[in-house]
Amino acid sequence: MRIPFSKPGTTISNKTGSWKAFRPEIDAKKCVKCAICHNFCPEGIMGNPTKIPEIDFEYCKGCAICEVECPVKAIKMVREPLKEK
Amino acid sequence: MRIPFSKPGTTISNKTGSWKAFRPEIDAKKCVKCAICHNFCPEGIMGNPTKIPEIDFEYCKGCAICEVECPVKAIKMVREPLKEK
Amino acid sequence: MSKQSDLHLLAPGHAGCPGCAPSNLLLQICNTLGKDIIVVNATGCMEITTTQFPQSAWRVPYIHSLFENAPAVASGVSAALKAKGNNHTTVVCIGGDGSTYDIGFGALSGLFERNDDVLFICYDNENYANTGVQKSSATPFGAATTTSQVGSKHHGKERARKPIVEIAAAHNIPFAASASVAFQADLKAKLKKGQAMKGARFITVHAPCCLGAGFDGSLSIKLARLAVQTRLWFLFEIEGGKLKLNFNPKVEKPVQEYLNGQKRFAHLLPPLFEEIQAQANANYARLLDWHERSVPAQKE
Amino acid sequence: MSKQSDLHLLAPGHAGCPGCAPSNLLLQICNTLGKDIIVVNATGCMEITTTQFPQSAWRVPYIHSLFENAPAVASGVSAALKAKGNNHTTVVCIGGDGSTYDIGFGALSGLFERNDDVLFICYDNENYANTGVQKSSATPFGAATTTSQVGSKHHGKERARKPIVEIAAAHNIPFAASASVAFQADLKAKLKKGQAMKGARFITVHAPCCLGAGFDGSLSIKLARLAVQTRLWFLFEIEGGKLKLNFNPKVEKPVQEYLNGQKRFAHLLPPLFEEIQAQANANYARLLDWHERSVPAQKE
Amino acid sequence: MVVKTLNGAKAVAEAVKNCQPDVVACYPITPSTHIAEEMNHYYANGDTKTFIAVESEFSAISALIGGAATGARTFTATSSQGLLLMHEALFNAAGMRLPIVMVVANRAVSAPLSIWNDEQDSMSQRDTGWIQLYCKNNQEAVDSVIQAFEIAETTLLPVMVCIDGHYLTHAVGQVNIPPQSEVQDVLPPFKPKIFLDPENPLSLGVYTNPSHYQEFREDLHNDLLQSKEKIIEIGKKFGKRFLRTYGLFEEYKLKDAEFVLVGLGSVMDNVKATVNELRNENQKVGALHLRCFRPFPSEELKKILSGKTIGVIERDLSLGAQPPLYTEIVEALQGTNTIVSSFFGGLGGRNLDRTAIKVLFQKIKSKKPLKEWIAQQKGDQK
Amino acid sequence: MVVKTLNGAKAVAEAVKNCQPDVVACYPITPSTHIAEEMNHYYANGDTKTFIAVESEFSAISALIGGAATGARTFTATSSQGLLLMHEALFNAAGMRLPIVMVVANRAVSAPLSIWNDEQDSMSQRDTGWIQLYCKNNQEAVDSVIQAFEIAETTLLPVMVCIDGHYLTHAVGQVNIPPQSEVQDVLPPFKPKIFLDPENPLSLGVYTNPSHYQEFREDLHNDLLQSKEKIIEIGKKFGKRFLRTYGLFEEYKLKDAEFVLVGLGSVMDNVKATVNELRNENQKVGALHLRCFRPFPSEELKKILSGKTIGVIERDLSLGAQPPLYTEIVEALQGTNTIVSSFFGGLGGRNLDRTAIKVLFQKIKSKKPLKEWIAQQKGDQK
Amino acid sequence: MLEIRFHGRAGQGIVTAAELLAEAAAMEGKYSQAFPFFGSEKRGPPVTSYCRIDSRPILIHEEIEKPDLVIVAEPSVLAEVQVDAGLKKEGQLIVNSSQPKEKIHLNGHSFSVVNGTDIALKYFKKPITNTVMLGALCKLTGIVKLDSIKKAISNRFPEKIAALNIKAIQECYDAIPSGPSGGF
Amino acid sequence: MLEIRFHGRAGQGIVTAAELLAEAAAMEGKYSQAFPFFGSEKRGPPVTSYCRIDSRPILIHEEIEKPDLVIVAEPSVLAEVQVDAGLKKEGQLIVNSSQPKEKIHLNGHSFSVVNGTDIALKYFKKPITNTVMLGALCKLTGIVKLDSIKKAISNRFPEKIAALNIKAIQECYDAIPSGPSGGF
Ligand SMILES: Cc1ncc(C[n+]2csc(CCOP(=O)(O)OP(=O)(O)O)c2C)c(N)n1
Ligand SMILES: Cc1ncc(C[n+]2csc(CCOP(=O)(O)OP(=O)(O)O)c2C)c(N)n1
Ligand code: SF4
Ligand code: SF4
Ligand code: SF4
Ligand code: SF4
Ligand code: SF4
Ligand code: SF4
Ligand SMILES: [Mg+2]
Ligand SMILES: [Mg+2]
Repeated sequence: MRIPFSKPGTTISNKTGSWKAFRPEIDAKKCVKCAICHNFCPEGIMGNPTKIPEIDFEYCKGCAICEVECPVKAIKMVREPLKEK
Repeated sequence: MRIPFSKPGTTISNKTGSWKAFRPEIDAKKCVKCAICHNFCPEGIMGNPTKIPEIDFEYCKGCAICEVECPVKAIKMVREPLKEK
Repeated sequence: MSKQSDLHLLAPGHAGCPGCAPSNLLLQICNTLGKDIIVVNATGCMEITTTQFPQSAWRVPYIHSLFENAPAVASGVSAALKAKGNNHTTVVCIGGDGSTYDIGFGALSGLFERNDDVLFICYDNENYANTGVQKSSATPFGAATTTSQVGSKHHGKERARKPIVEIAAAHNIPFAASASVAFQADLKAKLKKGQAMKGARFITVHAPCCLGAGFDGSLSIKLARLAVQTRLWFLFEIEGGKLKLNFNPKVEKPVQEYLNGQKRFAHLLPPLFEEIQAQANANYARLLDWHERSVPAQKE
Repeated sequence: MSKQSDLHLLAPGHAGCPGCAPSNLLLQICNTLGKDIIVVNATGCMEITTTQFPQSAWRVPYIHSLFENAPAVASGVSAALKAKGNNHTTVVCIGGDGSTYDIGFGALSGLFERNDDVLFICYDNENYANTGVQKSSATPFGAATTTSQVGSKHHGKERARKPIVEIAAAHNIPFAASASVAFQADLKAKLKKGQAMKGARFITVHAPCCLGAGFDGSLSIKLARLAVQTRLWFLFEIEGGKLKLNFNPKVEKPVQEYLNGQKRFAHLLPPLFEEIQAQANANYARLLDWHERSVPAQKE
Repeated sequence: MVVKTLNGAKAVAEAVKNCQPDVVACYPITPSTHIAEEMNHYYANGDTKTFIAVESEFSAISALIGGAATGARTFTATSSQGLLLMHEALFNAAGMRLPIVMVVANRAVSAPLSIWNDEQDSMSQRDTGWIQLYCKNNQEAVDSVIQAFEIAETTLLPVMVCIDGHYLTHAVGQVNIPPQSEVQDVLPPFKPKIFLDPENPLSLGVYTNPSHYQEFREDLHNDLLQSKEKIIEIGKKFGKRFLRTYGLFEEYKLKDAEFVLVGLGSVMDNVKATVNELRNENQKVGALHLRCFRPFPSEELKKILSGKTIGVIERDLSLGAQPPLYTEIVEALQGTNTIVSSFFGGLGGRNLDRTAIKVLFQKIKSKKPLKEWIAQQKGDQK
Repeated sequence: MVVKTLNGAKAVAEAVKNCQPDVVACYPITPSTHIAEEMNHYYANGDTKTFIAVESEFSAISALIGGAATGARTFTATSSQGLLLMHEALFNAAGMRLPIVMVVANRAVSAPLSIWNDEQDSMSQRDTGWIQLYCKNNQEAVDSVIQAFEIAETTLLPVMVCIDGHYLTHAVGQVNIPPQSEVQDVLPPFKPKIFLDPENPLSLGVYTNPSHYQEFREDLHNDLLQSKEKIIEIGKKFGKRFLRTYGLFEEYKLKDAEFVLVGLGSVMDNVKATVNELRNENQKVGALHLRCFRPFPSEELKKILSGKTIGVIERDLSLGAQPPLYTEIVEALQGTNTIVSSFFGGLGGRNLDRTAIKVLFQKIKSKKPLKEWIAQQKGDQK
Repeated sequence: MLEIRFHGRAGQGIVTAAELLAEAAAMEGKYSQAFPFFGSEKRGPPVTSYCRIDSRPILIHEEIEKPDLVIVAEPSVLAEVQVDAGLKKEGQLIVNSSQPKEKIHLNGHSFSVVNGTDIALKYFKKPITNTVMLGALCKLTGIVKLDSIKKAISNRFPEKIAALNIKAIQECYDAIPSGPSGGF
Repeated sequence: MLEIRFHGRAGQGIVTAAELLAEAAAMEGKYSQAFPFFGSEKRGPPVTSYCRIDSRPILIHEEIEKPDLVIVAEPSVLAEVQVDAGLKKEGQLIVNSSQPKEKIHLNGHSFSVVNGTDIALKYFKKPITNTVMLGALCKLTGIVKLDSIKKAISNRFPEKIAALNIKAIQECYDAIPSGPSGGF
């Protein structure tokens, strides 16, 4: 008896971080820990919102919302290094 | 090829006048030709609205709306004479 | 057109109950709108009583498809007329309250949104009459129907009527109005006005159902009138966000005068009368306020 | 809950586009409402991107049935909880604008009418994104989509957006509100408020779709903010007929600032900009007026 | 057990009430309406917990999808247009493995509109993955609906209990209705393992790509076929407790019968009555009432029908093709050299009485396979 | 005639545009969406007269009911859930004898949700009274949709043109699309006698009591069966003009074939390719593509298939029973001692390639009637 | 098996009459069946209902084409409906009418005439004769006992309405001089 | 029949690339077929598309399992997808990468490396390499002529965009030293 359901939170096995061509780089000195980037990231992967963002690059899709939204321009998108086999 | 449609106005073959147990009787002297009864009759069978009602009893269901609505009480419902075979 | 039975665009011999107000409404609609119309009708009493094969009471072109799709059928009729270059025929869509407020509301809302060229008329008899008197969203607060029964735990309909005209108007359609079968001049004016306009026009017409409400058919028109007088139904129209109250029931007439004669309200006790009176007055106040706010912009 | 990927009630690894604002909205919803919820979701981007077998991004109980029936499914969930004596779990129904404004609107209107205990949230991305960007009733005036194409005869969507909040409020539900993914405090407050209430509560949240509107994903939040600032989206709530404008875009910011970056508006010529500006200003005036009329009765 | 004199709609509703469904959502449509009304009656008096007066049948079935997914026992009733309107959601409910119980009061489908009985409505739902039980009379309706809850809840398949509109729903007669206290003896509470629960979050109703979809369909198909066993088991258990035993079908004077009419629904009571009359004339006739049309018991039917001369009688059709019950019986009996005739009609309330049935028995005696509309009956023309 | 390289959706839309429908109402659903989009494109450029962007498929088909009843040529396209949602209205449209043309881009049905191809969606509409034409490839889709308008409008029956989603709709290739000027040569204008017209008022969509309903169903059924002639006639006429002739089915190396796969839709092109390969190995294999599934051409099939060894291949099933195409073929061939096997699968986008088809040819050589799911293909698992 | 057909007008409770009879019969230990044959009609047109009574369980679900007894609860339907259609040769009719028996032409069948309408009008202010005619049926046929009908009425209706009906049928019962005319 | 598979990421125009190739082939009088294999994906995840080219009409509707040629339009998919799966022994790959050939491990198949991303970024400001890679395909395989691809692009895109794309593919074409490596 096969019931079509999925277990919670199991998308974490999709490493959607591979999608990105650019990745956000944070200038820790500039960051004022406002949590704005944390809150607007569509992936929810920037760590503890009271701290400087610690991005989980396994899932970061490189959308650059964090770069655009950071009020102090502490985030810059840089070309993603190629991981080829 | 049978298409499910009916021809217009063909319900006139249903003599719904047989439904009534009471029929409206009009006191021509009282009638002020206000057309109120004409307009409220659910069957639309009271003739020329500028004239004293001429009810088509073949269709009058005896609902007595005309009696209730007549402003001068020119209409009275009376027991329908029995038409048995 | 000399015989009485030939006088109207809706023939007698239909199967409406003696004293059926919706049947009378159909006559008023046809006579006001004239021959150059196409009627689209949803399943319901007015469909079943007028078009039992091989007969029909209608003397205008008429189509019935299903219970919930009349507005969409009407959109299609309207589009077909447009494609044929016909810009004179009025597409009139007629549904009961069950079809209009409930099962067909999704399609109606779609019609409104597209602003398709259809004059929609709801005959609001406040219940699913055709299937034997179940509650619809138009059934008034407190009324007993077979699906809002009175028992030891529940006592008739527990929600107020769905405010369909306001909802329609909130869609920003050109014309949304409420009328009553008892107020013929007002109704006729609204029908004519609606016919003259383009786009999606909506009129809901209170037309009591003697069978559904449990009163003698002779009282149908009288009760329709009383509903308006007791503020349980209002005559108004909304255009461009402006509301006009076409009849102002200034004097508070107790709601009991309307409720008392009807079996569906027979279980009501005084506290509920008061509740209903309060609702009536609040609705009146709300609409009057809207009316007054709208006045400066109104032509009359 | 230490790893970044474990932080939220919605896991990463879902298939939303880079920069998808609706995806961010889901996070905001889950985090604000907490664990004791049941999510009912209509077919659409947020369904397909989060629950591809054998995976799911959701860490709260979740059900998807069809595109058009989510409100009714939610009514059933709510009734089941009631039957089981559970009076703490919040039933949250989430639909896209296509589901909410269009195909599911009949069911939603039914839910409103019954005042079933459901918090309904629309993620309003202004198009049928999941099927590749067709018009919905939420698509703004002028926007090109694949079913409101720009050609020699027609030029994008020809009707204004369906005024869904006003329509919802006209149903007399306890709470109807409009929010934006860019205004988080306001959104959070509305979610919390809605969660604390009983009955049918409705919130529609503007959450731009970079793919559908044709702009870079990095700009999703910025454009959401601009929509509010240019009066093309409003933050407000309606309770008991009273409207509160939660953010007052006093200064007229030209609509172009919002429209210019988006491919769907690329065909627009100056007269249409003016038309859109006029619509924006009229909407602003209308809502502000309602707000001001409502003020005396408002707590704050 | 209490014998009552009441109509089928009321009898069924009382039985359902005695099963204590958690979520009931109904929309009126003739001839199922009285069931909805009775459910509202129980609700108004606090005898059931919920009654969602939905705005359409689509929402009725959808609410039950939500209810069942939340672990609730669920019920609705509908007919004809209402059932057709549910079509998409019927597939969905089965695919999601939600044990909803629905009574279908069978009625013709539009156009043209008719409120009268035939079985086009439920027969045209035969692909949707629902178990379908057909009842000959109101006693079977009451008993089947009680069994349906357990069948559904143990197989995680939705069950449609089909009863002929008007002929059964509107017919008053004597029915034994097991009271709630006795229903409890046979019907265990519904305790699903997979349901919407904040304590144990799961995601139901997922999307599948080509590598997964078919396996779900295979399982659903196989589980449906497997459910025959449960249907038999529960029918037996019911019989032990209430002395009325049910299975996949009922054989009536079949063993030694040469000529057999096979069908489903209330007409089969008429067929049984006809068999009685013809047996009095020493004719070797018999009947088979197919209670369980889905899953379709091919092998079982093959076993008992092979070699006899069969007439299939049905109140439905597949427009532009052979009627469904007949076609499936032919398939089941292929290779057995059994002669099978098809008789279809009785649509839209047309009477199928003993006189008509006798004609059919007469016809199959020719031992030629016939395919015929059942001829118009005298007295049909109202 | 212009050969273009484009996908099936666009090809079909262009063909439809060339037929100049008066009323088009569409709702998006993968994989039919591109057809709707193209129709909108033509509308945006003034090449067609209307495009109703309805709020649901139920309203799409309903708008066409209104349009066709007003004497307009009507068109829509849909798939899967959208088609299921139309179910009630499909019955209605056929019963009202409205010549609507609809393209179904076939796709699996939910639950679980899948956007991929199979034919469960349209096969489960087989009772609704619609003519159903299935297309092997995009050329057939284009040609069939043009013919569909005349078939519909002369028989007053709605026509569903079924094309496999993705496999056809999304596949780019070479297609001959008769331009509007040439379409006019074969497609006469639609001039119905019965339609909504203030000059000649009639009431359509009436209620019938038991003395009238069945006659309408009988006529509809018979007219559907009769429509085979029109389908053949129009297919021939088309062939005369465009050199591609169509009928109820296509026989492929059938005459001398001993082993034949019967099926419908795009898989039959693969079967033909396989037949070519096996014929090279001197195997006596053949194929029959059933273009016209409704009306079902029983007698015609019996004539040409009797005595051969048949495998029926289908991308659908009737849950809890035997699959529909197979079952109907068995019925058609009963009494002929033809061995018929059933192979079903390819659901939800599962590939059915020549390798898989060779296996089926291999299997039927055993001359035993088999009933099997088509085994999983290598490479299926994405 | 006894088969009884009722004629009346929609809205007059003709279906209820058949059901009450079936319930009364069941109370007396018999098997019974009652069902309507009418459809979309609301109020007004002629309608029919049926009742079967037997000492053995009733298997069939068929219309009654050859009734043993016909009750005509509404005089005006006589002009519209052939009320004796299919009536068995030895079958009977009970007709509600204010006319004398001579004026009623139902050739070939024995029938009784009861002026039910007057009694109904007296008690209900409306010509609703459904229950009244059951009083006549009891007296004229003895198919069921008057008490059983009364009990069935009490079970079904709210107290006040039941009481009124019981008075009305008693009056009708008493107004008929002779006892069962036999045959049932 | 030639069977070609394209790899890339959803949103990068991989389907368009296959279609343009099919159109170009058709312009040269061949028969062709192009189709996608992707579904609910929006932007980002790896996707695949297919193209068949033949001198005879193409009958089959099957996925391509044994391609003759594989185009990898997006370097990062190499880490996620086995791009040479099913590739015929004598089959080839054309891979977009900024890495030198040595760093790319595609054992057992001959492949060429093209730095398409840089060209794409130059012209489109985004790493959308779908058309660029067609330039490489023309140069390296000669399956179709560069002109045919250009014509297909002109037919499909608005003028400006077409012009930009044509420039880009020309640059890519020119950047590749050798002509067709043969075999096609
Ligand atoms: C899909 C569907 N559901 C239910 C019905 C049964 N039905 C027919 S008419 C009707 C009620 C109509 O109510 P309303 O629209 O208020 O019209 P009225 O009968 O009051 O005139 C119902 C429930 C139907 N025909 N189709
Ligand atoms: C009955 C039905 N019709 C159409 C579809 C196809 N469909 C799936 S999602 C969708 C669009 C969803 O739009 P919206 O609700 O705005 O959500 P979004 O995709 O924008 O997230 C459509 C048309 C469907 N699944 N079911
Ligand atoms: S680039 Fe986008 S996904 Fe990555 S951390 Fe920033 S906001 Fe999140
Ligand atoms: S938005 Fe900028 S400043 Fe604020 S937390 Fe993020 S990186 Fe730091
Ligand atoms: S009694 Fe009723 S039907 Fe007769 S004329 Fe008066 S209003 Fe009309
Ligand atoms: S309502 Fe009275 S006064 Fe007026 S026309 Fe009728 S009968 Fe005469
Ligand atoms: S039931 Fe009501 S609406 Fe229907 S015909 Fe009778 S009075 Fe009119
Ligand atoms: S298409 Fe739009 S809504 Fe859908 S995932 Fe992408 S950005 Fe989000
Ligand atoms: Mg109503
Ligand atoms: Mg959307």
